[in-house]
Amino acid sequence: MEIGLNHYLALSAILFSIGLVGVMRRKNLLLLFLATEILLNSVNIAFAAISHYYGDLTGQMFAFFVIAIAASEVAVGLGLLIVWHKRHGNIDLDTMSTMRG
Amino acid sequence: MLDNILSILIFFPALAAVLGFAIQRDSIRSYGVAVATIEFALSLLLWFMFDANASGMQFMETLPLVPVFGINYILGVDGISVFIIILSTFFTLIGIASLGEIKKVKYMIITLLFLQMTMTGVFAALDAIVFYVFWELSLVPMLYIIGAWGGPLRIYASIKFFLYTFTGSLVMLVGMLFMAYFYYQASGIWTFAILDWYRLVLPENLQLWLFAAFFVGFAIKVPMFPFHTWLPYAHGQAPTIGSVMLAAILLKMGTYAFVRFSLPLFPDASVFYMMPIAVLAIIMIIYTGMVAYAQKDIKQVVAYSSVSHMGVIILGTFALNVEGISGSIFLMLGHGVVAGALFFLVGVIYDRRHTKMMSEFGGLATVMPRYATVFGIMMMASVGLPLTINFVGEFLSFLGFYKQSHILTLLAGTGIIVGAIYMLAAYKKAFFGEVTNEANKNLPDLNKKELFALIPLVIISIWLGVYPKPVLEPINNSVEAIVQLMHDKAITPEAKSRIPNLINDKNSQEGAH
Amino acid sequence: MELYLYIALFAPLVSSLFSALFTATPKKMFTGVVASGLIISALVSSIVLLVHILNGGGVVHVELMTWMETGDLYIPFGFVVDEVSVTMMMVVTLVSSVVHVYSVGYMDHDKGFNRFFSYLSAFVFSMMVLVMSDNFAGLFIGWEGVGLCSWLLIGFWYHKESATWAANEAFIMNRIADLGMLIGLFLIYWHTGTLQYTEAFAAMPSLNTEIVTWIGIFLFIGAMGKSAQFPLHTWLADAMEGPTPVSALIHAATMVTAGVYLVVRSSPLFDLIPHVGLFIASLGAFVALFAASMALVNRDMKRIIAYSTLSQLGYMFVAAGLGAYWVALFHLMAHAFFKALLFLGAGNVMHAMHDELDPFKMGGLKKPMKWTFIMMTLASVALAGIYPFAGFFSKDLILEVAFVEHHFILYTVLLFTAGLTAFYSFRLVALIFHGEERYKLFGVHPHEAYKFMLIGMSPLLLLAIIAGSFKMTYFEMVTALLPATEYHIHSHLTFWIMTIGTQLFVGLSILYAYKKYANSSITVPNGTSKMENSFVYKMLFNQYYIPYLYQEYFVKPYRELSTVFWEQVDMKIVDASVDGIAGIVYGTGEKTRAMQSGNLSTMLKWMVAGTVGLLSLAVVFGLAARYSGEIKTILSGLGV
Amino acid sequence: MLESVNVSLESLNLITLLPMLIPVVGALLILITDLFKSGQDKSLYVMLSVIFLVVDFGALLESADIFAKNGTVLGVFNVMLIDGLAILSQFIIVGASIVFIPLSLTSKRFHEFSYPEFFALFLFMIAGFQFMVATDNLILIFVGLETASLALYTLIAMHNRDKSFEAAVKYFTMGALSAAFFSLGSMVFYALTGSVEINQIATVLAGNGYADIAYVLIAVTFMLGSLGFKLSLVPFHTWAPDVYEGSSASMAGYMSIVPKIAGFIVAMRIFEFLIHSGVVWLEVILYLFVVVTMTAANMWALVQTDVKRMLAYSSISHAGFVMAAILIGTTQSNSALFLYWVLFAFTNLGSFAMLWISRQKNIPWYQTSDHSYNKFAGMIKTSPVAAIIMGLFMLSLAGVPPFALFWGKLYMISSAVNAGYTLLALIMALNSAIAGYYYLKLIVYMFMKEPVQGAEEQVFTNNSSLPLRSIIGFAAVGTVFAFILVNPLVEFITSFVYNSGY
Repeated sequence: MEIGLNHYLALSAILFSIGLVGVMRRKNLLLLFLATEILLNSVNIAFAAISHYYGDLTGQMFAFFVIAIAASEVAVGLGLLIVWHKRHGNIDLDTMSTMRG
Repeated sequence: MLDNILSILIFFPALAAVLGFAIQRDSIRSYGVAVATIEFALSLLLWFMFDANASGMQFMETLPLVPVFGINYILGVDGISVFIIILSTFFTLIGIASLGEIKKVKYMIITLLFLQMTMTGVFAALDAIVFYVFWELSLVPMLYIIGAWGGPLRIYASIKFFLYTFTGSLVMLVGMLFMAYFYYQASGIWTFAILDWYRLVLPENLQLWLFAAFFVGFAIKVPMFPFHTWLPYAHGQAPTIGSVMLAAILLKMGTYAFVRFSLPLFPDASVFYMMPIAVLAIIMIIYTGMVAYAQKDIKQVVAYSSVSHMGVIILGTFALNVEGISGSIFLMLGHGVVAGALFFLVGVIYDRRHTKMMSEFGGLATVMPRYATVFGIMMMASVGLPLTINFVGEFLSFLGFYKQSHILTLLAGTGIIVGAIYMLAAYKKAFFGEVTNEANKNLPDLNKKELFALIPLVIISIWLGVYPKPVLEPINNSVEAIVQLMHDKAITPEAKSRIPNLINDKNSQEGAH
Repeated sequence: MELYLYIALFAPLVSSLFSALFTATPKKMFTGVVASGLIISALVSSIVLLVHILNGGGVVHVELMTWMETGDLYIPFGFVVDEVSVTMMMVVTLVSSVVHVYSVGYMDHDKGFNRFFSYLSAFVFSMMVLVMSDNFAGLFIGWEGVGLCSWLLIGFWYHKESATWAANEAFIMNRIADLGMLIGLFLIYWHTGTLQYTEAFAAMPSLNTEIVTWIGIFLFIGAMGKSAQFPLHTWLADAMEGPTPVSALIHAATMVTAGVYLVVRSSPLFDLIPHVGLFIASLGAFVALFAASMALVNRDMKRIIAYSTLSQLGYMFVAAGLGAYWVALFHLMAHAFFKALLFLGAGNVMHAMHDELDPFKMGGLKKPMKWTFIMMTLASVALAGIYPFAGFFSKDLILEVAFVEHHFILYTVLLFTAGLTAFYSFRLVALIFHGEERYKLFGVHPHEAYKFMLIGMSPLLLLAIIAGSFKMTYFEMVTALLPATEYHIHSHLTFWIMTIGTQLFVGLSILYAYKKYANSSITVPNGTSKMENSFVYKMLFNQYYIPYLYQEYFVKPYRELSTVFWEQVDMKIVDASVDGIAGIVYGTGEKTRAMQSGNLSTMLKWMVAGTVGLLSLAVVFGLAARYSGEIKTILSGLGV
Repeated sequence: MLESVNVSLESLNLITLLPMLIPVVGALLILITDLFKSGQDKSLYVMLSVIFLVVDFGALLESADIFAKNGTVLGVFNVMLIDGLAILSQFIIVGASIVFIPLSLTSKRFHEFSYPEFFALFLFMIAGFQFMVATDNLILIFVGLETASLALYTLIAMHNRDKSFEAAVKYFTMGALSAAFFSLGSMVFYALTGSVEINQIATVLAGNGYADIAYVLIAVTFMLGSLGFKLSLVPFHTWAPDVYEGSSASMAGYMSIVPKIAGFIVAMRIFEFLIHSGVVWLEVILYLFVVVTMTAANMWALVQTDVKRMLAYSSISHAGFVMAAILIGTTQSNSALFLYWVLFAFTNLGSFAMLWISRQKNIPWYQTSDHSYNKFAGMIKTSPVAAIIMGLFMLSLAGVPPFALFWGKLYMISSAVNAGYTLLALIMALNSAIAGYYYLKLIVYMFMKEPVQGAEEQVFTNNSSLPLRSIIGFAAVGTVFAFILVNPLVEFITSFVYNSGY
């Protein structure tokens, strides 16, 4: 069986769904960040595959930019996470609800 | 300078109000009276220069505002609006001059001057958007007056007043935008100028929708049944001066707008909706008249009586003939004077006793004979006794509507009975009988300041009842123009027959002679 | 002549305004004197005008200024002195002059002396406007004006609950009728294009009968209120709460006859609609009997006279309804004189008896009050219609009219009523002036009224006696304007039988009244006698329970309905629905704000849920689009 | 292997990059300045930022001039797209930034302003937004969006309170999810059309007659999710109130204006061609979004107890209102969007600045939060001028004429009317009425209630300084005299929007 575009896309979709579930279910901030990384990378797989399918570099360029942005996101995100941990001693989402209504 | 007299009338009080912030507290009353006197004098000058024989707009001013979108600052007065403007400046003057001892008097006077600006603006505006601007803006000073100087429920009352009217006006705004759009479609020009709109003949179904949209805005302002419930709260909570301005001028905006917008813009819709509106007007007259009878608070009696009288005005307006419309406009003035005076009078006793419950009074005629006399005169004017100002308006309004429907006029006419019932009952409770309440035994009679406010009102209400001509004639001329316009614009045969054709009538009469 | 017209019209106004200046000050004798003087000057002017008319000087017509002018409507302040209005002017100014003079004495001790004259003169002014106007609108001014003055004067003693209540009742009842009148005016205007008498009446014959009928009906409804015809009659008896001179002037001589005046004035109109006229006559006859019956048992001196007034008004309407306008007007005039006299006499008695009104508590007053006794007796004789007093000429004439016009039922009713009239009049006289001096039980020391009051009353006495002799002069004068129908019974025999029969019947009634009430065995009734417990007596005494019915079925329900409207409808439905809408908006916000839980997880879930929701909609739409190209039309059909 | 790339500088049209480069240079300069001499006063950085932004504004004027002469300009491998929308939105972005950044010059000291990084990030963020609007390439949009967002998260967090960290984390996490949605959406578009340029995508889709409508809808869905987050459409709005509350008032005000206009431009570019080609589904969905966002946000704003949070919800509602422009999609509505946003910028600048000057270090007992309503009770007594100005802003937000926002609403509702969206116009009007209540509530507190006992006198102007007062004065004048501005604005905006083909 040859691995075709649809397989990549399916993989991408599955990964994206896993990421979505992770985003919804995780209460730990760090794991939440991981889930968002999965989301972005699932898209990257699709971009690369489609790019290859079309024989066009645009998709891969997009994927590179996504990777770059994901990296900077992690930088900012971890920074926030560390500050939060410093002040509160935990990274639990449920403690983060002083503002509501 | 006199070419811009309307702009001066509008913005002079506003400017004076801004400058008023710099005045010391002790001098603010004199300042307010001075400004209001100048404003009143200017409005009298307006009357003096007004050409009573012309039917069209006078003192027109035009200034582009948002010309791309057809919004221009257009002002002008005709016989319909000029007197309401004078009435408003007059009430501002006597309102400020007779202001009792209240807290934050400086803010009150400044607010009243701003209110004056918006009132003049509404009645002088000949561009729908400019009209709307002043219309909405007038809510703000009133909101503040009720909310800051009112009774215990003042905040509820003021917010209700504001939101209710605001909601209605927004629907009206949508209607105005539609109107402009239809004009644009017909002519390719954006304009909000009312006089341009007058020339547009709309198909009947569009008229019906637009009429309804405008109606919501106007009806809430008037206020027509069943949109009237904000009024008792507003009056009940407002300080005396607030009620006076509200009843005397602000309510007239709604009925004025009917004459200025609804009738000439949508003649067919006016005919179509004539009967339903007349029914509402009759409900206003009778139902609110009865509700007024059930009141225990004398101010509420006057408040509900206002609604009842506004019903007569609406009825006259929708008579769609010269007699009825002239009458309704005259009644706007009449009711302004009379209701204003009655609210002043209620304020007088409230200042002394800090209650408005009729059960607290009784026998006031013995203690305060002058007060009782003035109240009695004004009550009789309110009841619509001939030779008082209200009779002329009521008589003409009913007379006009009788042409359209006998039965409905007969029903509406019961208003003169209902009106007598609640007014006389209230007067009896408050003024007749023995003085039973100790607190009433030594009440001082009217003082000079109060007489200053009331005597002119008494004089006006009798003078214009005996000799309404100087006012009625210009009104008549302008109304004739509007009725003729409506007749010419009307599409449906029913509208053509309901709205009289003045030119042909005159010709045929001359032919007959 | 115009000068006299203006004097007659405006002297009362000046008088009123002058007295009004002193309302807040203590009693000033000169207000009364000045007011009386001014009213007398109006009387003199009226006499001058009368002479002018009698000498064939022609109608005096002035137009003072425009009142209302809009559209096709034109109403001036126009005044006319013609044969009819001059008659009314005479009646009004004469009676009011007498009443003014009388009041100077009567109101002597009252705190509101000055105020009283102000009101009284204002009334005269309104009445003059009413009778002198040359158009319906001006008539309506006077019409409402007398209503106002009547309200002021009935409620003159405003500290009395009953007085203010009666004042309001009178005003409101009149308003009901005024509405009818107003509608009548509207009809006239829209069908003839004017409210001027001459032009409107000229246009009427060309109108279709149905419309004229409606005009007639509505105008008569107006007349019913002012002239207190059934069913709007209750206010008149209650109006006796006012000072007695007021009752004499307003509620006997002038204002209540305004309705008759209106019908007479509109004679060209009512001539066109004899069926309405017949109704008016029938109602008049009914009221004549109805009121007289209530007067039979009443125990309030003034109310008895008031019912008698009501009954006489019924007579006048019979005449007017049958087209004998001049007869109606003649009876109006004659009645004004003797009825005013009767009231003023009653006023003297009240003064003497310290405002006691129950004749059973009087008796034997003829000794201390000789002049009053004479005047009241003569006035009663006139009222009963004994020859040669005024009542004979005017009232018998009405009987003749009914007879000549072949309305025998009306005739019988009126004849019977004439007997009742004689009975209750002399029952009153007998109870007051004859028999035991029962007042002594109550410790009262009666005294005769001031001399000038009695002298003031004398012109009325004179006229009550001799007014009948002016009949022919009067007839010649008014028939210049009114239909000049003479009512002669063709057979001399019938005529004599009728006249003498009537006189005998009346005379017997008087004797019976004397026999029953002038003897010394009369005591103050205490509700135990057999007669007092009979059904008829009770019904009559309670005025056929009509005031009770009105109270129960109009006043109370009105009050209750008002309260329901306010508390239930206005507050709980109309207002509550407005607040309810606001409440729903606010409440929805309050309830759904929980969506913003502040928890990041929830927020993310909302975001995903939103996307998934959109996605599923997209899938549905996509599938639909694949299988049906129509989806666009369907969706756009939704009006999106 | 690769061919050598041959590009002439002419064709690159580097001038198109100039406006974005200026703030970048400015940011670098600030960082370099700090390298040489650290610990300088914040006023230096504020002024540097302002100078660069003013220069940026000048460059935009230049671009506007070019656009007016030559029409739309492409540059840098056709990635940059300088059309009317780009220019107008950049005017708003840069203009708003110029007036917002001096809000840092408070009389009280705040932690974040002592770092030059704050200002550098601020300028980077502006560059990011400028990129976002000045292109129709999804990649560049994505990059610009993320640049700006990441900078913004940091700026919020720099306020250095518990709540601001919480806000930053919330915003950040949801932003990450939104970024994922955006990239997924782009991916599907790319898969369908083989292009990431919006007009290219439009051409291809139109060419095959929307054969794969289901996939297009999936792409649109994710785009909506992402932009809905940025524009705070319900139910993607949940971050907004918390983030507004957690960040400083000046930053909150800024967030209510600038990021959203950038988002609107992107939404306009992506959605309008779809609506115009008759994707009814999108029309329905946008309709729903507009109505739900306006109404629901209004209802929530009604029940708030904190003014800033109320303003947050009100901003959501306003965004929903303006979203209607994209739904309607006529030249007039798109112009109305810009007009509305300019006027909204004035008013919101003013109202958030008012909150900002009343910021206290410690919250007194009678307040439940930084700006709870009863803090403003009786303000007319203690500081009448401030109360009146705040009242003006509230009236303007409520749409009471003749204040600024009324004209925006007028024009927007008129555009709905003219395009036949009668019901929508009515809903918009009625929502303005509902909104009236909560703006009035603040007015009621300020003008009609008595001050809380023991409240300190200067509470309302605690944080005021000359620059802040000047900005507020500027905003107030703009709000009151907006009617003078409206005509030139409408003319200018309409010509730009029309010439860009929208």
